[in-house]
Amino acid sequence: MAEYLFLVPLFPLIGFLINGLLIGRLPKPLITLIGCGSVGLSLLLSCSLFFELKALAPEARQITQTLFTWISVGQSPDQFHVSIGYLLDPLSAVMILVVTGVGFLIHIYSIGYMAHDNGYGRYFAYMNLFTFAMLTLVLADNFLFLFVGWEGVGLCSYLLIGFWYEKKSASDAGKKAFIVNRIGDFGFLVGIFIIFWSVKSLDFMTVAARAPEVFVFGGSLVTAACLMLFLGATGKSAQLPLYIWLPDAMEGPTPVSALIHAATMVTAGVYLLARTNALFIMAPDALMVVAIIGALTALFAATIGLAQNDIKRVLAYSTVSQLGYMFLACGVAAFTAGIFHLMIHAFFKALLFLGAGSVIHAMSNEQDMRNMGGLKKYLPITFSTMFVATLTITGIPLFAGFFSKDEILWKAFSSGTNGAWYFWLIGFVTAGLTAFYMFRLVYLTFYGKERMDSKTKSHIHESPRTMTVPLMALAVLSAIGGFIGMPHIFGVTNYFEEWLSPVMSGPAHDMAEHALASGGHSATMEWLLMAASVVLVLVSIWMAYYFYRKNTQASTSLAEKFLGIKTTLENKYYVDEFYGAVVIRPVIYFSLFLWKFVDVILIDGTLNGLAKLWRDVSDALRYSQSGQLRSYATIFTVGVVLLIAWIVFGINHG
Amino acid sequence: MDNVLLTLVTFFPILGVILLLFVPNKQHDTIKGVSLIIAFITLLISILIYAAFDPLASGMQFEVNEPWVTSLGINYHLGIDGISLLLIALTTVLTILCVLASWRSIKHGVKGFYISLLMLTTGMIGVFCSLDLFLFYVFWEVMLIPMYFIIGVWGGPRRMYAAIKFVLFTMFGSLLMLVALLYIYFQYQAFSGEFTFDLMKIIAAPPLSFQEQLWLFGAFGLAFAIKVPLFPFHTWLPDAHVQAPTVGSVLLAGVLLKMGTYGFLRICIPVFPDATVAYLPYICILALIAIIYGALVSMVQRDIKSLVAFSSVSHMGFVMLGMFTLNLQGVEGSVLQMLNHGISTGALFLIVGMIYERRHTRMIEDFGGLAKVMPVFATFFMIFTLSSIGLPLTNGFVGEFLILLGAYKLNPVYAIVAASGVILAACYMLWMYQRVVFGKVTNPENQKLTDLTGRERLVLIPLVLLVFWIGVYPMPFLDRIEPAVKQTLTYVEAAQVVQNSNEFQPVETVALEPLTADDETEKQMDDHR
Amino acid sequence: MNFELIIFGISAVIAVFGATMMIAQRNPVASVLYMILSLIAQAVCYVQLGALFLGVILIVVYAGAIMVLFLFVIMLLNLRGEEASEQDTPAVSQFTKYVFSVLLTLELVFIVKAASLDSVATQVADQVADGFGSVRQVAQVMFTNYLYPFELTGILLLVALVGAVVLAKRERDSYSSATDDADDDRSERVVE
Amino acid sequence: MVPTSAYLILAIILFGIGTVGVLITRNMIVLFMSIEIMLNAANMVLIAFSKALNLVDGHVIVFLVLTIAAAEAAVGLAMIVMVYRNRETVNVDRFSLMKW
Repeated sequence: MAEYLFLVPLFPLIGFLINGLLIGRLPKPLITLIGCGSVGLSLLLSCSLFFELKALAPEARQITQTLFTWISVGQSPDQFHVSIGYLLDPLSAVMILVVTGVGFLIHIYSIGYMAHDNGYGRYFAYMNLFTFAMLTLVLADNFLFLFVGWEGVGLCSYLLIGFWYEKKSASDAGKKAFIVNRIGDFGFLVGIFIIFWSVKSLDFMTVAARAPEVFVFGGSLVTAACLMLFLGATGKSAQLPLYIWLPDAMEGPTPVSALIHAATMVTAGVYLLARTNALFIMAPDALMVVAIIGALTALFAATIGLAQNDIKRVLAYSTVSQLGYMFLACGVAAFTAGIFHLMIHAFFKALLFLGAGSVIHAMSNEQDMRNMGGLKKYLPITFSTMFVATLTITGIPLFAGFFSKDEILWKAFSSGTNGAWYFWLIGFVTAGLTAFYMFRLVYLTFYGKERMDSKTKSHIHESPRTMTVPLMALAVLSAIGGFIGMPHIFGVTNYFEEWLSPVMSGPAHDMAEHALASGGHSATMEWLLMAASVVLVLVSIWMAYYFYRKNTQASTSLAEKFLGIKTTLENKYYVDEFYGAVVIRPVIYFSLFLWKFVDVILIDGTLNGLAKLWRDVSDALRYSQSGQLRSYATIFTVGVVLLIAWIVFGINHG
Repeated sequence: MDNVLLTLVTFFPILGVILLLFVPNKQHDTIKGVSLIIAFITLLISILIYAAFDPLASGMQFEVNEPWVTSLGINYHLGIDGISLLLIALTTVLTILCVLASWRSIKHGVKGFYISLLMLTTGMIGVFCSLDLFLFYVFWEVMLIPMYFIIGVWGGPRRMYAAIKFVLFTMFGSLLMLVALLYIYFQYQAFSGEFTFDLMKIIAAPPLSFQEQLWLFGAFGLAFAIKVPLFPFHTWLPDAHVQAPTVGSVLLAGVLLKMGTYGFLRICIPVFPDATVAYLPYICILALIAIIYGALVSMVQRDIKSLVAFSSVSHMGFVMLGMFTLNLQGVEGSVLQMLNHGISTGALFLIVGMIYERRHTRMIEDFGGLAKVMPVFATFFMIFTLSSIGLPLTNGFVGEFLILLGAYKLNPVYAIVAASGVILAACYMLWMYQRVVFGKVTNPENQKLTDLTGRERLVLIPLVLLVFWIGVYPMPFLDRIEPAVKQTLTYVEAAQVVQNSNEFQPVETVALEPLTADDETEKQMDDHR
Repeated sequence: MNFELIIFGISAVIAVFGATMMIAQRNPVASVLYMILSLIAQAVCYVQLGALFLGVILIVVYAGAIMVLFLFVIMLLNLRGEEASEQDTPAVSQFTKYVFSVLLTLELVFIVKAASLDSVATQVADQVADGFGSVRQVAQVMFTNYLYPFELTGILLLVALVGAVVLAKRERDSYSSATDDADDDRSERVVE
Repeated sequence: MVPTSAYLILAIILFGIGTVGVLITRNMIVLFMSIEIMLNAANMVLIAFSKALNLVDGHVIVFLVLTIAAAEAAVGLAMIVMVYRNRETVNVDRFSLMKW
């Protein structure tokens, strides 16, 4: 089975090629079959590969497959050699299951959601291309090939955000996403350079194995490499300060938001950190930066989420915030917790987005929550599944999100790093905010007065089966998915941690353990913190209930009281405007200056000026050609006289 | 057989010129047909050369060395290594595509146009395979004339200005080159008693004194830098590109610019190794400026063609940077990038030409929403745009990545600055693409545009295939480049070693600074804690 | 003072006088007549130098034929004296012309003096053979050593003859087109 | 006995006068004649040296020069006639079309 590893990404690629090259020539059912079928095949293959991997001894859980040499330059020891090769280990196995699993469900969902769109074939082609790129990303066995997938998903994100290209805001958002991602990719590239010239290899295995020999623990080189990789991750995973593209990315079709901007692509940064944990563990300073950025992003995005009215934007900021959690986990060296949350988040956030899509679908493309309300009775399945997801994300005990989030909070608290307590506190506050804005969303959308106009109202209908079935599947996953990774204090095995432990160990980890003192906190403390967060979540839910259900006046009066804060939040802290004024406009003006002044006036002006000077000189000289025979003769004579004088006198006496 | 091939590929287009002379002016189809056949046969010959080329051998292959003007020591010396091989292949491929692309767009003076085109081809191929400096110079100048006519006769409204600017810039450089050439010629004679322009012999001779090298490198370097074009000698390029007909732009960007970088690689680096090392930081900095400058300026262009032209400045900056990293990764990436730039920028110019034929405007603001009316066009455009900004699995990525990798070894700062050019590339290309292709069709004239015809698709498809071939499986190309690059680098390595051990001369220490600084910082970084 | 010297003196003075008067005259007919005077004086010098044949030729061909041709042309065109010089050449420029002509003359004289030819030349000159410069002797050299140039000169004359005929022939077409070319210049004249 | 240099100086003076004539006269015909004077001055030098060196070759050359002068006069005068026909003047100052 292992020799078919390359087929996992290849199926979607074939799907893309067929759908892409024969665009507009295939009947719809065939497009659907190819689009969904290819991902379905990948899913099946992934499952069987997963079981194959599981059958191996934990230390031997690695399947590699090298297809061919991609780039090879020079020879040892400076040889740069990169191949197209795949690596299946516990980490990538989790990832391909998430990608193909959630991806498959979303493909199915799209059949219903995109049914009436003109670009049906194009949509499935792009989606397949995305799946291919994402699978390449998670299965790559070296940095550069991972980068292929990394940029590939960026491209698909660009294409899919701008799917409705006739809308200017859509194509703007796509472009913005691509360019902001490029800034991150720049960091990634530099990180690759540092790693290559230090380790002389880009292979994950080799790098992980050789890192302790090559790098000094905590040395500036490895820190620089990690920070650069992290810059890449902030771009892709929408962390401060590069998160700005993600909310705009909601211009794309909703299933796209679910797949790319919630479940898979945006988590690539977390995956990258987990993949390179051997390096990060050697750079505590870099980890500290990761944790700080993660924590700040979580809080920052959550506050913005409080005041958004667009249903998808709330979810977008929620995604940014949740990604902040994952980075926080990675930052305190709890990579497993990060990946666990990544997986759970993929379930519930995909579910939320798909649910939101279902709502939007029902509401005739209305996205503003202020025009919704009371949808509970019209959309029973959508409501119940979304409610499950909301419970999960807020961290109601026994739902999956509870386990994954509390794991992160506890790891943050118990890690030996400086300021661990602050990290916990920020995560804790964010959890409260999350509960508030999520229930705000639920109350505004599904409860209360029906604020939509009558025309829209008459069209409201529950979505077709193709859309609701994926919702239900995801709801099940997000409800019970957490049981595979329950914390130790519950007295059960943490299967997830055990599964990933081969990846999260190695010489670098030994070295790090040696260097860092572990936090070592008691189980009582863990119970206490867990209880605290549950209480906070419940309080927040009650507040949401109070403001948006029971006493809607209170929310408006509160908003009026803190008008400044409200507008600031609604305008997302004016970050876009800030970037526009500080980065984009100066660059444009500077470019104009370079073009209009340096190029046209300075360089060309100088040259044209020189040319003009010569022309003027020639122009002046021209008049000596008077056409007067006698003046020529005179000049000739003068010349002869002088010449003879020079010959006769000059030579004799000179 | 083998040694005839180079002569054949070089002069076969001339045969076409002679044939065309006998075709009456009015018979346009015959003229085009003859040109197409000639271009096709030239392509076949170059494919034959490619197939017969031994990728493992490091020296020159297919060498021909016959006396030409014996009294002056001028030889008819041709030969190619992997670098020239790829550039010749690029030239022949682009030539046939150009013949196809100009099928409808050239309306007057058809005969003269194709004669110019074929002559240009001979000049270009000749430059890439001549190993005699005099022959090199002859071909270098030969290609100038047809290009002058192509821009000056079949160009846009300001064609005379552009054509003259192009010729004057190039002439200025090449005359300096001629002087330097003669200096070398006489120096070699003084050293060995033999008059020769043979590049191989000159390289094999002991290098000139350091001062001489500085001057001569300056003269050659200026000629090549103008051709590349390196900032601040680039201002002829946008004018020439914008005014030239599509085919002119394609060949200008695709091949002519490469002659500059090729010259650096073939002549400057091997013949003046010490000067190369001494000038290295300055050239790298100019290259970096070109990268950033070209990118920024293209961002604010209103004409698609001049945008692509300025992006060429940026891309050629990458090529220069890679070349002067003087390590295998950088130089190989640079050679590959020459090829890539020829393919993707050439293709972009073709694309612009196709849309220009339909709308007779190239202003970005005149377009919008083309994806709706011309989906196939939009797709091709997208592919080349992505290739131009170096998306992985397209050709641009491999070259750029290797260049940056090499640059990082030379000096991390160079790599970081250059890599930021990659971000800017995405900005200007995507912004332009968005304004041209996306959005609603606002201009009614765009409503009735027809999508690409079969002929136009035929022109673009080979380029698309090349884009992905080099992007996915570049090894066939890299394998051929590697021995040649290794050979070139051996000439400089000695110089670097000498300069490392000998720090008396002030200029050398300046040159050395970044290298040592780099080593030191790396050491410091490792030693830290 | 011997006889030869006196004759030379007189003929030299006449030659210079004739030449000077020739350029000083306004009337071209007078110029031609002074020119003939100068030529005859020069012919005397030729004879003195033993070039009897050439002296005769000078008078017959030059003074007789060529100068008459000049005269003929002047008469044919009915040229009066120079038009009153409407745009006088600036005095400075006029002065320069004289100064440099004189300078040229002085330079050449200086060269002749500096070369001090006389001592050498007089010795040789005494030994001049009897028949020197006679028709026979000149002809002998001309038709042996210089036959080729002589024949070429003949062809040149022929060409000149044809050329002169072609040029001077009045052709209707070329006449009208030529006047067109000169239009702007003529309008200038009308204004004046 | 007249020294050779006397003839030479006479020739030089004639040449000088010819030069002045060329430079100052406006009349094309007079200008032409000034040139003839210069030509004759050169002839005089040739003949003088012929005698001084006792070589008759100089005479031959003078003869050829005279022939050429005749040819020149014929063509030159034909041109003057032609020019006059077109422009109705022989003033050289009028002929300044070949300027800038």
